[in-house]
Amino acid sequence: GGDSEEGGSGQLKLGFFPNITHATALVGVDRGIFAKHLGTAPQTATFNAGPSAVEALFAKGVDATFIGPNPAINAWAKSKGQGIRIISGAASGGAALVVKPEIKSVQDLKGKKIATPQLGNTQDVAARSYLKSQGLTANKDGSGDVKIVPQENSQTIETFEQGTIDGAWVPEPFASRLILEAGGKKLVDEKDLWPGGKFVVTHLIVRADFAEENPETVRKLIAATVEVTDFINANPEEAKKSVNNQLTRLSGKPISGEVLDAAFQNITFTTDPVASSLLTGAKNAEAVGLLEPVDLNGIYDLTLLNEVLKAAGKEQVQAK
Amino acid sequence: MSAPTTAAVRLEGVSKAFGSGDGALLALDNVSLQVAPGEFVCLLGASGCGKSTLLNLVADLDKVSAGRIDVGGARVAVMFQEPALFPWLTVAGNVELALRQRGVPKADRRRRAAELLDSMRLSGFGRRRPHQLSGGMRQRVALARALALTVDDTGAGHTVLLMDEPFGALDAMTRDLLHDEIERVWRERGLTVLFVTHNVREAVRLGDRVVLLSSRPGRVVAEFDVPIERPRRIDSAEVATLAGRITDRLREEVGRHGG
Amino acid sequence: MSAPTTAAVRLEGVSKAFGSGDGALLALDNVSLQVAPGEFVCLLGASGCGKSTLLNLVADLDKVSAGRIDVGGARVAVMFQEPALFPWLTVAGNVELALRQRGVPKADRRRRAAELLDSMRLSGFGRRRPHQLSGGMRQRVALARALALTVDDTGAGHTVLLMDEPFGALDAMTRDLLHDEIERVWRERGLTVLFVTHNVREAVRLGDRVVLLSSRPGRVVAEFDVPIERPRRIDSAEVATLAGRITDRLREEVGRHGG
Amino acid sequence: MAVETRRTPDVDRQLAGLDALQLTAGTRRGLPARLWSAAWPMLAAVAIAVGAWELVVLSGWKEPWVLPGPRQVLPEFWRVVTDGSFWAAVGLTMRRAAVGFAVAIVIGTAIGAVVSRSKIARRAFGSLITGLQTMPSIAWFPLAILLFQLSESAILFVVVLGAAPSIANGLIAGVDYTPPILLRAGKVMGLRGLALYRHLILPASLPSFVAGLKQGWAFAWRSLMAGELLVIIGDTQSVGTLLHFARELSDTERMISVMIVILIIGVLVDQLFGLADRTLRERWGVNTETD
Amino acid sequence: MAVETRRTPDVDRQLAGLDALQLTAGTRRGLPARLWSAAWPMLAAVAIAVGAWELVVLSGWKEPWVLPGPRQVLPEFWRVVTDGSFWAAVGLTMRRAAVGFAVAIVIGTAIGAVVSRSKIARRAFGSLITGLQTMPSIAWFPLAILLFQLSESAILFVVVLGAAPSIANGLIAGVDYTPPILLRAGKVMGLRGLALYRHLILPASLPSFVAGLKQGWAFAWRSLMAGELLVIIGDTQSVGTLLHFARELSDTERMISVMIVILIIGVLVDQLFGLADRTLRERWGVNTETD
Ligand SMILES: Nc1ncnc2c1ncn2[C@@H]1O[C@H](COP(=O)(O)OP(=O)(O)OP(=O)(O)O)[C@@H](O)[C@H]1O
Ligand SMILES: Nc1ncnc2c1ncn2[C@@H]1O[C@H](COP(=O)(O)OP(=O)(O)OP(=O)(O)O)[C@@H](O)[C@H]1O
Ligand SMILES: [Mg+2]
Ligand SMILES: [Mg+2]
Repeated sequence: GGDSEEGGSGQLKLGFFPNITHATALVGVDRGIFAKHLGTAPQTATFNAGPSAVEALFAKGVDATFIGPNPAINAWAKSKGQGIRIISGAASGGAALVVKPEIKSVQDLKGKKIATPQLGNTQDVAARSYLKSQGLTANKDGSGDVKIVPQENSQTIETFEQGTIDGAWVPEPFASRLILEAGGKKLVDEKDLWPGGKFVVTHLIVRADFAEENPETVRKLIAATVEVTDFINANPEEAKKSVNNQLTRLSGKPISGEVLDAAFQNITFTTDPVASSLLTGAKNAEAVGLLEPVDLNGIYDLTLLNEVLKAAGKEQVQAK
Repeated sequence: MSAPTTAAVRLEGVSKAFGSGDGALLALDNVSLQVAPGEFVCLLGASGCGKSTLLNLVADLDKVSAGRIDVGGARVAVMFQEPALFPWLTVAGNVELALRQRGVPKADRRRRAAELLDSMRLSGFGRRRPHQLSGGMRQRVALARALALTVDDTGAGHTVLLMDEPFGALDAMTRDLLHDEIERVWRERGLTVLFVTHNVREAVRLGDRVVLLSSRPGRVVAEFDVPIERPRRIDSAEVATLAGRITDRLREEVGRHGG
Repeated sequence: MSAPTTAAVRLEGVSKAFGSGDGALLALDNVSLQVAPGEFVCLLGASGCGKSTLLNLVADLDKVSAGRIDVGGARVAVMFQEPALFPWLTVAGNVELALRQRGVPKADRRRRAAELLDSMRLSGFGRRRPHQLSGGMRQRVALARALALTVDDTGAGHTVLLMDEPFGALDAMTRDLLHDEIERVWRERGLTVLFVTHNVREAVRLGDRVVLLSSRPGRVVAEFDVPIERPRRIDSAEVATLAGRITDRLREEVGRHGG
Repeated sequence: MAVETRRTPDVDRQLAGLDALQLTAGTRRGLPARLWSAAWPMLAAVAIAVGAWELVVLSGWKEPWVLPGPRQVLPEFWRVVTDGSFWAAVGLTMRRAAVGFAVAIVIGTAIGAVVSRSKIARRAFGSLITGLQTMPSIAWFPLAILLFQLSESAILFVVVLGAAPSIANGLIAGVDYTPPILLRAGKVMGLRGLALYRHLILPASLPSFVAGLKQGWAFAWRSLMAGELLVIIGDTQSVGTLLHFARELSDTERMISVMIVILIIGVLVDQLFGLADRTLRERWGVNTETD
Repeated sequence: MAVETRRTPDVDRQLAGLDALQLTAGTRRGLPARLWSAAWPMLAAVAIAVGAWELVVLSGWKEPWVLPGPRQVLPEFWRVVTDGSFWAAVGLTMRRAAVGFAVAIVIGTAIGAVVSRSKIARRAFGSLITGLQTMPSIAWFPLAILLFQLSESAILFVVVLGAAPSIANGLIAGVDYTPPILLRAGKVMGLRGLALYRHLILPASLPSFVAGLKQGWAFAWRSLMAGELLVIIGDTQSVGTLLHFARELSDTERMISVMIVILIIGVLVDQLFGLADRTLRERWGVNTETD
């Protein structure tokens, strides 16, 4: 079906994940902020993983979606820079190395097993470069001083509870859940490794051709995102309620308040996409041999965002 | 019309071999046979001599290894040695399906199937399934089905009826009754019949001609015309005499091959 | 010893009904029969009168609806009306499996199976599969298998052999030879035989006694002792005479039920 | 004489009464008794399984939050099944399964029919069918989204691709093992084309076809569980998402509850297939002689 | 007289020579010719599929990075299959599949044997088998990890749970449709217990059993593709992870390449099953009369 162009003038099709790091989307939908800016409520689609979101974007099933840094880079690389644009940030921070309480220092990790979400993703790269900086080897093939086992985050909770792994470098809410539900201890907060404590965890991407054809819609979407972000930062309690509201409707069960609080504590909601962290992360990954060299020049298109921010009298953001 | 051009079934130098190489088996060797339209021919021969094979070839269910078979566009109805009933249909359903295939309108099928089953002394069994019947009853259903296939309401043409030991599992009394029935149908419909049996008297009782096949490989070794007038009785002296003669010839044949 | 206590097979008031309610069918009604050890009893009756049913009951393959059956711990070998060969085994394999079940050591099986097949005039067919045989040949393999089941190398006891129309698909010559073979095995092994056939002469040729069943439901209506001395010939006058008497009685019976 | 023959077998009718007598110790028992005799072994199996589970938990082998016992799970199970939204989720999933399965039956049967009867088609596609069957659902996701965007059709597509090969394979196996004598009988009767299928090949293949349907259902259901995660349209819940989120939230009690529901649905559907199967066997006279 | 009967059939022997003559126009052709006649329909099907695909791509329906054409994919396919590490991945997966399938055969056959012959076991477990089959692999992951931690055994566990029910169901269906007359023959021959299985029930059920194996293989393979994500040790690759990561990286060319490999493996394995099947049918004399 190629008639999805109609959606450009009419209803925007917006994707996101049922996940705390996507709180911007959850709150925006719950409180009708997107609808307010766009004129009609966006048609939403919920994904469980980056690839589906990218596939849907390419298939014109959605026009814009909140997504993590890795899938965005992949989509950019695969479409040779023609498929997508990052138009705004959404969340930053919120990843940590959580370990068993008996592990007191990084050096204690020698001979232990720690999990990461996926070979070559942000946390995986962060873990490897950090360990390297601490003089510990963690090879791609799972050998070395520290054994890194990539596995799904929900599985990480299971294996950590069972003692099969000794730690995990994971994003929120899994970091908080490992601490609160499985008795883990935060050994490293990823924040501490980045300049200004900021690194991208969620941002908003849009299909390139859609952006070209519907600049007005995209501007409205960005304006809504800015408003939601402000709202979350101004009213965290209400935002949490909205998040839980949406999660319950999707998963049938609310997330525990404790976890929500802890996760919110660690995540910063900001429209700044923290472009530098994306670019540095990609370079690090290339350095460890986990990413084929890719030219990310032009992946950001922040002109509209900066216009909106300027109009609201806020600080503008960088695409570098 | 000369006989060669009017034959309803014509076999010319037909051979049939199964398998190849070491395990090959020559079932029929250079068999030539002609059956005139409306003729009733009985085939006799030892067990395993190739009678069923011959019927299968005529029915075009197998390919000859050599030679030619011609039924001149006639329709072929077959009753196999095994009942080969469709287990998912009732007894009546089996017969009705055959009637359907011969263009009998739906409204008539039930009645005509019941008639056929009646004539096989199977009334009251129409709604049972094949597996609920005795061996002989199943054979009679198969016969009813074969007779249903000789029905020709559209007048489309001649039918050749092939029957492979249709009465093998029947008691003498039932068999005698069915002999009459078969004869009646044959006459009424002007069928050409090729009939395999092991019972020499039966062959004489029914056939216009009796053809003798030798044992492996099957060859036509003798033919007997049956000059006895119809209606015949299987226990009549004439039948017994001719049957005796044929039996002697048959015994000789089987003996030759080391009986 | 009085007869009642030494019977090898004893049926007392046996009834068998199939199904229930409207579609019920009474196949056997109050049948009582005793077969002495070593006796050769032939069962005659119209098609569908319950002969196979009776054999199945004796072989303990079906349960009686009423009455009692006792074979006194004897082993039962059965030849069914259909060949019932195992299609995944060769012809010889089918016979060898039966021999195996009767404790014949592996080394002997091949030889003895070949002997049995030879005696059925099937030499050279041991390595073929059942589907490569003709109908009559399959029946002979089934017979060979049934005879294999009467082998008793361990001397474990008496064997009752049940045969359901074993020669239905055979020509007269082959049948005559097999009559001799069956008689020989029966004598040598002291078997008790219950033999179903539609051929009255055959029954007289083989049996010590001929039992007549009526049509649905099956009841024992007459018994004939066969006083003719062995060896008998099927075409002898004595056999013909007694067979004629029995046939008349049978015809009467079938006629009564509306033939 | 043919007329004479028509008299005999009415005797049977008169016997019906007699039979009824003969059958006093017959096979029919009351419905409750039959239900009970069908149900108790399963109930016993369930009871034993639950007992063993509780024992393992009591043994303290694993912490209760890792392996919850029946006493934790059953209340959760009760909470789950008494929740209206849960039944909406089950309803949605069942609807998808039914539609997908129906489409798969049509497509699978058509493919099976074509492939089984043509040597060329069989050589061309025969092995591809099993090849496609081994393809995990995830491999179809991009194509599903590409073709159908984010619609129910995308999920349906994955389900059909999962189930149709089994159904086709079942039919092909059935056709292959149709006794040749029946095929010959059909040929002699002049059965050809569609009539051949309707009157001979399909009924002859039914047992194997039913087995194929059963497998196809299992494939359909599994593909559906994965496919339901492909995209969540609106904020609808389905069994697939319930299972997924229960695992995401490490909510083992809830996860086991959903598994129990899946198992129950599977068992119920199998009972339906079992019914079809028994009816078939009854009719064909293929009754196993189990003790 | 019995002695006399032993003379006859040697005539057959003498006929062998004659037969050979009769069979000059026989059925055996050279191996190349037979291979070719088996291969061309499949090659034609592949060629048509690839052609259609290229046409769709040329039509410009989707951007090339969304739907790459054969001209993009085939070079990538070539790169993939000429890469040594790829074959290591395939080897690892095949090893897992083979081991899992073997274990599933043993377990499935045992369960099928027990369930098919005992009425009580059938009532207790019969429907559970299909129930288990419908359970998606993901439902077993927590249990697999619980029992086997992060070891190969965990993957094996998921594979076996996927395949064993199909195999059991195949056997059960085969037993159910064993012709009763053969069961009776077996009973008369005194076949009991293990001998009954070895000599009668298993061979009689073989066709259905092979069909069950085929389905079981498909289930095993699908479960394996999911299960291989369970335990990823460093960067050891397997077909499952290759497929997963190709999708994660939105690398459609690579994903299609892996799918082609999966398809080829599936087709090859199906050829093996097909061989078993044809041998069976040959032996049993159940040859379909396809044109
Ligand atoms: N499909 C087959 N494959 C191999 N050999 C076969 C096949 N069908 C028949 N034969 C052989 O051909 C010969 C003739 O068989 P056929 O069935 O025609 O005999 P018949 O005369 O009908 O015997 P019967 O009176 O026993 O039915 C037999 O030796 C048999 O073994
Ligand atoms: N499984 C069954 N279910 C229902 N009815 C049956 C079943 N088996 C046999 N019958 C019926 O029982 C009666 C006797 O059958 P049986 O097979 O014993 O006859 P038979 O004497 O062996 O006949 P034949 O000489 O034709 O083989 C028949 O009327 C048949 O319809
Ligand atoms: Mg024959
Ligand atoms: Mg009988």
